[in-house]
Amino acid sequence: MTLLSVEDLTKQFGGLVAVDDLSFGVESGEILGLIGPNGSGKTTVFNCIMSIYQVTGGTVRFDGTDITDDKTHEIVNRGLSRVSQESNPIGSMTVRENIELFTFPNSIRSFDGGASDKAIASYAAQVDIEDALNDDPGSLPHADVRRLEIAKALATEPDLLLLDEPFAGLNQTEVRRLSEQFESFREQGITMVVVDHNMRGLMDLVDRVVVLHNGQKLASGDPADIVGDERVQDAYLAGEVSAVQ
Amino acid sequence: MADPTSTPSDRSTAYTNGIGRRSFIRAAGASAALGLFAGCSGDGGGGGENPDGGGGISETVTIGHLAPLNNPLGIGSKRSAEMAVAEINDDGGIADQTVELVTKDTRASPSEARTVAGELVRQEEVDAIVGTFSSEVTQSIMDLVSEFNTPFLVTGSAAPSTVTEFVASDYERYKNTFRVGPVNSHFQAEVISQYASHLSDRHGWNTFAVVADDAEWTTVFRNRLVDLLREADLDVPMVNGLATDTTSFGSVLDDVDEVGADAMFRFFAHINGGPMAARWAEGEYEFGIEGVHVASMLPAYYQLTEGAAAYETTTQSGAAGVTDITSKTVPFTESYMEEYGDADDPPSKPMYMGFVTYDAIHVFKNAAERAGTVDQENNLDTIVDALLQTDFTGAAGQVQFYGADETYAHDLREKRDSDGLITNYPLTQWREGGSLECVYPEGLRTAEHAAPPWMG
Amino acid sequence: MLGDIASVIVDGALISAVYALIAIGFTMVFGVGGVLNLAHGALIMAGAYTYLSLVSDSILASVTLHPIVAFPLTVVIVGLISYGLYVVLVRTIEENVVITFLATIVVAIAFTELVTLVFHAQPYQYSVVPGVLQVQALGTRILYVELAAFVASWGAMGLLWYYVTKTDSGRSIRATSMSERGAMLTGVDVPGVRARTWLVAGGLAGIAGVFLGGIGAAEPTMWLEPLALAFIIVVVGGIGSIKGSVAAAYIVGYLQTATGQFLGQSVRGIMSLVVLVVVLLVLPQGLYGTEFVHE
Amino acid sequence: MSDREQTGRGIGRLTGRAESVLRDTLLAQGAGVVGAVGRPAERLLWPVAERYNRRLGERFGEVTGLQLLLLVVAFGGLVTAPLWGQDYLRPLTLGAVWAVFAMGWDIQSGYTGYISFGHSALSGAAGYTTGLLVLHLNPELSLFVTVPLSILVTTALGLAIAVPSLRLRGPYFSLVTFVTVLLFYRLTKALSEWTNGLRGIRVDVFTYDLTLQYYMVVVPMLAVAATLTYVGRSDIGTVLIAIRENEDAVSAAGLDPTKFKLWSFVLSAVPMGIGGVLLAHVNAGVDPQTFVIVDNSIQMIAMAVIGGMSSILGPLGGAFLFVGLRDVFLVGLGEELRWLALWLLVLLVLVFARDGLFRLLWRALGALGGDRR
Repeated sequence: MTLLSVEDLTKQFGGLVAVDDLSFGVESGEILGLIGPNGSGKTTVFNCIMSIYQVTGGTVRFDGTDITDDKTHEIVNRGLSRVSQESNPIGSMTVRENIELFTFPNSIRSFDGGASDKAIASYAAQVDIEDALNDDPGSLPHADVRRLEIAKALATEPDLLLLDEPFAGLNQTEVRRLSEQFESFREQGITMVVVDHNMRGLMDLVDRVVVLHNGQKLASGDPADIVGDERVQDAYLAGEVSAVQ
Repeated sequence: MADPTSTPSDRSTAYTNGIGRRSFIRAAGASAALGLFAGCSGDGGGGGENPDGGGGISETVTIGHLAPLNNPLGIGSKRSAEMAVAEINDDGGIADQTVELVTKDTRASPSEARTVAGELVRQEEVDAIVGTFSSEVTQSIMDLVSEFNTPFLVTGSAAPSTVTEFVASDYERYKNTFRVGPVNSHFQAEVISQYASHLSDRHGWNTFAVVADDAEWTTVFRNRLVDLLREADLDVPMVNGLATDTTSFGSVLDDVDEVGADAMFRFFAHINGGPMAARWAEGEYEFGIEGVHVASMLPAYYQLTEGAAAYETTTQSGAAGVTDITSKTVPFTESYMEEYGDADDPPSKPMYMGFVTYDAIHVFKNAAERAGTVDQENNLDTIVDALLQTDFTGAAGQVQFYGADETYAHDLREKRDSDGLITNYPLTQWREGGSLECVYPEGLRTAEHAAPPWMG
Repeated sequence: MLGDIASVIVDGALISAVYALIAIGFTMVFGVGGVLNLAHGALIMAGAYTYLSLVSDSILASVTLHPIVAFPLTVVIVGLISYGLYVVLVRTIEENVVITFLATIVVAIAFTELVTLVFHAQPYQYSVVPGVLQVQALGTRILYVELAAFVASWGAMGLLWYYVTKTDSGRSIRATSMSERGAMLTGVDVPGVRARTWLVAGGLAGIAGVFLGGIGAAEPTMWLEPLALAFIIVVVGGIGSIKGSVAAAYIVGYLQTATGQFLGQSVRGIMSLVVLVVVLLVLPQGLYGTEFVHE
Repeated sequence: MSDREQTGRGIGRLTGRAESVLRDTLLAQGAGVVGAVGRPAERLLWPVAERYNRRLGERFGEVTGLQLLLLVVAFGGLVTAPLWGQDYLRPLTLGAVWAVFAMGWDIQSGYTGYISFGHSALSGAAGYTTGLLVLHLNPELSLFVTVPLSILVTTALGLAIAVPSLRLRGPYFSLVTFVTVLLFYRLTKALSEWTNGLRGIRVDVFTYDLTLQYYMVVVPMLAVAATLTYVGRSDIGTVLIAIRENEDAVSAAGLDPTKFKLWSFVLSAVPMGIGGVLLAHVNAGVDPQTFVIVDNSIQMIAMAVIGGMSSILGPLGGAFLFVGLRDVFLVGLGEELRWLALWLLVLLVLVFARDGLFRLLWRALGALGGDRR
C-alpha cells in the first residue's frame, strides 16, 4: 500500500526551480532513501510535504488524503513527522519537557494532557537518551541533541517519519547504532524516508532509493542498482565539483 | 458649548448618598482613635490637633495646592501659593493660626490628580484645596473632595461645565467648589468679541478667522464667539480646528491669507503656536494674530521664539502683572520676580494661574475668618456662606462669586464697565524687544494695540 | 483650489524629504542588525537640542557658533551618540530581539525625561536659515529653512547613495543588509558594519533633527511624531529597503499634506495610520520589503 | 575609524563580561550572606513546603521552603495591608490594578514573545464600556451587568486586534498593536460627543472606604494571579513559551500556533477587562490619559520586565515595585528625576537581569534550598 505519494511536485523560489515535476511514492513499512548531491532539492521536498513551503504545483497525498494545502500541525497530527536537519530544542526546558511538548494534544482546553513520564521515558529510550531526561538540552553532546530531535518526532506517534540527514556529524559507531534503531522503528510499524547526500551510509539501511538531481528525479530503484548507475555517479561528481568551485 | 440643561441632573442621583458618606468618615475616625490601625502614622496635622470639631479654628490650618509641576504655569502657581501663605503667616495667620501649605503634583493627569487629592484630604486632612490647571483634572477630583466636604477653590481651568454640570446641577453635593479665576470661557468668548469690535474701531479690521485646538475647551470659541462676531456685523469666513499635535502651519496661514482675514483668532493650549508666529513674521502675512495662546503667556516666550512673538496677543488673567489691575497686581508681580526672577526654573513671573492662586488663598483666609471655622466636616455651610460673601481685591482683580441659584453658581463674577464690557480678562501684546503691553480693556491699557508694521 | 493643489505639491515635496531621511536611518539599522531602534526619535531630538545649544546664547552662554559650523558639528555629535548607544548598550543585548526592542524604547523615554530635566518643558525656537520665499502664484510662502531642509536631505541621501554603492565601507553595509551570512563569508567585519551603520543613521537623524527643530521648535515631545511616521514609512516601504523608504516617505508625506488640506487638519494624523493598517493587512512585506511574515 | 571600533568592541566585550561577573558576584554574595541564615531556615521550612508540593505542586509548581515562605509573606502582606499600610492604600490599590494589567500582558506578550503595545487599548475598552453604559444607558446599572459586558467587549476587541495582527511576526505585530492604541486614543477624542473627550466619563467609585476598596481590588487580583499562574504552569503556558522560543517546533509538534496565540490573547484580554473595570471604579472615571495612552502599555511592559517576563508572579511583583517607586519611594526626586530613575532601573534590569528581579530572587531562594526540584 502506498502511504505517501508525491505527484508532479514543483517548487519555485522566484525564478529558481528547486523541485521540478517530481513524483514518487512511499510504500507502507519500507525505508526509502532520498538522496542527491547538495542543493538537489531534498530538503525542499520535505518542506513541501510538511507545508513549511507552499508548493508551486503538484499534489501530496498521505494515506490517500490530499494534504498539499494542510497546515504543518495538521499534517503532523495525521501521522507524518519530520526530523529536521537543524537541531533546535528549547533551551529553557529540560529534555523531558522538550519531548513532552510533542505529546500535547492540539487543544487549548488541555491544561494537563501530555504523555506520562513513563511514555516520555520510553520515547527517549528508543534513542538511548533516557538518562538525560532531566538535563538541559544545551548541556548535551551533539549526538544526543540529534537523538532528542528524533525522540521528539517519535513522541508525535508518527506512521511516517521524514528524517533529514540523520547521520550528519555522527561517528561510525553512532551511525551504526542509529541505523539499528531505525530498524526497530520499522518493526514497530513506522515507515521512513531518509534524506542524505551520502549514498554509501544508506545502502544497508534502505529498501529503495530515489535519486534527486537539480530538483528532478534522476533514478530510482534498488540500492545496489543505483550505486552502479552511471548517471548518478556523474551527478555526484558534478555536484562535488560545483561544491568545490 | 456645554449645555447646562442636559443630563447631569439624572446622572448625579447616584451620588447623593450623603448619610452613608458621613457615617463612614465617622467610623474611620473612630477606628483610628481606637488604635485599630496600629501603623497609622499621625503626621501631617492629623486628628490629634483637631480634638473633636468644636467649631473653632485649631492650631494650624492646612491648605492643599494642586498643580501640574511639569508645566511652568503650575510652578508659577506653586510659588505664588507659597508667597500668599508666607504673607498670611507674617500677618498673624488665619485667625491667629499658622497656615501650612502642601503642594502636590497632578502631572496634568486626572488619575494622578485623584491620587494626590486623596492624599490631601485623607492623610494631610487639609482644610481647603486650591489649584488645578485643566478642566479634566478639576472635574476628576470634584467627587472626591466633595465627599470630604473640603472647600475647593479652582484657579486654573475655565470650562463652564465645572460649575454648570456640578455646582449648579447638584448644589448640595458640590457646594464646596468655587472658581476664583479665570472667568469662564462663556465670558471669555464675549471678551474676545468685544475686543474684535475694538480692533475694528481702531484698525478697521472687520474680517476674522477662527483657528482652534481641536479640543473641547475651544468649542465655545468655535460656536458662541463666531455667533457674537457675526452679531456685531463682523465677517468670519473661516473656522478651523487643528489637531492638538499640529506642528506645521504653512497651509493654515495660507488659508487665513486666502480668505482675506484682517486678524486670526487662534485658541491654542495644546498646540504650540510659536513656530506659527515665526512663519507669520518671516512671511509677513497681512493679518494680526490674536486670541488665547497658553505658550504665549510664558514670560520667556519672546526669547524662546527668538523674537518672532512680536505683535501677537493673548488673553491672560493678571495681565502678566504689567498693569495696575488693582493696587496689588504690580507689587505682587514685583515681589515674585524678586524671589524667582533669576531662578533656574521658569517661570520668572507668576503667570495667570499664579495670580489666581495667590488670590484664592487670600480669599479662603478671609472667608475662614468670617466664618470663624475651618472645620468643614461639621461647618461646611458656614464656610460656604462666608465664601459667598467674598468681595476681595486680589492681584488679578476683584473677586466675587455668583450665588447658589444662578446659572454659574460659585463661579467668578465677570466685571463689567459702564458700557457692559467685561474688564477682568485682559489681553497683552508682545512688542519688539520683548516688552509686554496690556492692550485691552481700555481701563487697564498700557499701550494701544499695534498692528504688525508690515501690514498696510 | 488650484492654489491648494499646488501648495500640497510643494509642501509635500519639502517635508517628505525630511521624513525619508529619518526613515532611511531607521531602516538601515534594522537592515544590518535586525534591531528596531525605537530610540531613533530620541536621536532626532538630540539633533535639535545639540544645534540649539551650539547656536543659541540662551543655553550655553559661552558657546555660540555660526550655523555653518554648528550644523556639521551637530551631525557628527548625534552620529557619535548613536554610535555610543550601539556600542555601549545595544551590542550587549542585540542577540535577543525582544530585549533590544524594549531597551531602545526605554532609552527613548528616559532621554525625554533627561531633556525635560535639563531644558524644561518649554519649546525653544531657533533659526537655521532665516528668510522666506514668496510664491505669489501659489498663494503660499516657503521658508528658506524648508528649502534648506529639502536640499540638505536630498544631498545627504545622495551622499549616502554614493557611500553604499561606490565605497568599500559602504558596500559592506549593503552586503550585510542583504545577507549577513554571505557578508561574513566574504570577510566583512559584520560587527564593525553594524556600528558604522548606527553612526550613519545617527548622523541622518541629526540632520533631520536640526531642521525639524528649525521649522517647528525643540521640545521634549518632538520625537514621537517623527518616530511614528518613520515607523509607518518603513513598513509601507518594506523594512530594510532604502528605496522603499524614500518612495513611502513621499507617499505618506503627500497623503498627510493632502488630507490636512482637503479633509481638515484635525484628521491629518489618522489617515496615515489607516493606510498603515491597510498595507500591513494587504501587503505585509511593504512595497520593497523582504517577507517578514509567515505563510 | 577602525581604532574607535576596536575600542568600541572592547567596551562591548567589557560590558558583556561585566554583566556576567556582576550577576555571578551578586548571586554568590547573596548566597553567602543569606546562606548562613537561609539554609537553616530552609531546613526548618522544608517539611511544610513538601506538604504543599504534594497537594498543590502539581498545579502551581513545586517550591522550596524559602520560596514558600516568600509566597506566604507576600500573600500575608497583601491581605493585611490595611493594618500596616493605611497611608499607602491608594498606591497599593493602584499597584494591585496594575498588577492585573501586567499579568494580563505577560500571559500574552511575555509568554509568546509577541510584544504588544496595545494592551492599554484593551484596558481602555473595558473602562469605556463601563463608562459608556453608565453615561448613556443607565447610571444605576448594576455591576453585575457592567462588569461582564465590559470584559466581553474587551475580549471581543482583543480578538479583533489579534486575528489580523497575529499573522504578522515580531516587530510588525508590535507595530500594529502600537497603531491600534494611537487609533483608539484618537477615537476617544474624535467621538468626544460620546466619550467626553479628554474629560472622560465619570463612574461611581466602589466606595470611599479605602480599606474596603483595597480589598475589592486585591481579591480579584489574587484570583487573576492564581488562575494565570495555573495556566502559565500548565501545558498551555509551555506551548506559549515554545511559541516564543521556536514557533516552527510548535507546528512540528502537531500544535496549531495560531490557535494558541489567539487563546493567549483571550487569556490576556479577560484580565485586562477585569483590571479596566477595577481601574474605572477606583478612579471614579475613565479618560484617555488614565486608560488609553501608549505610555500605559509601556508601563505595563516595564512592570513585567522588572519582575520577570513569562512568570506571572514576577510581573505582579514588578507592578507593586514600579508603582511603589513611582508613587511613594521616588516621589521626593521630583517629576523628571523620578521618571529618569525609574526608566534607568528598567534599562538596567533589561541589560543585566533580563529574567527580572523577582525571578532572580526566586532562583536565589531556590538555590538555598538545594536542588530538590
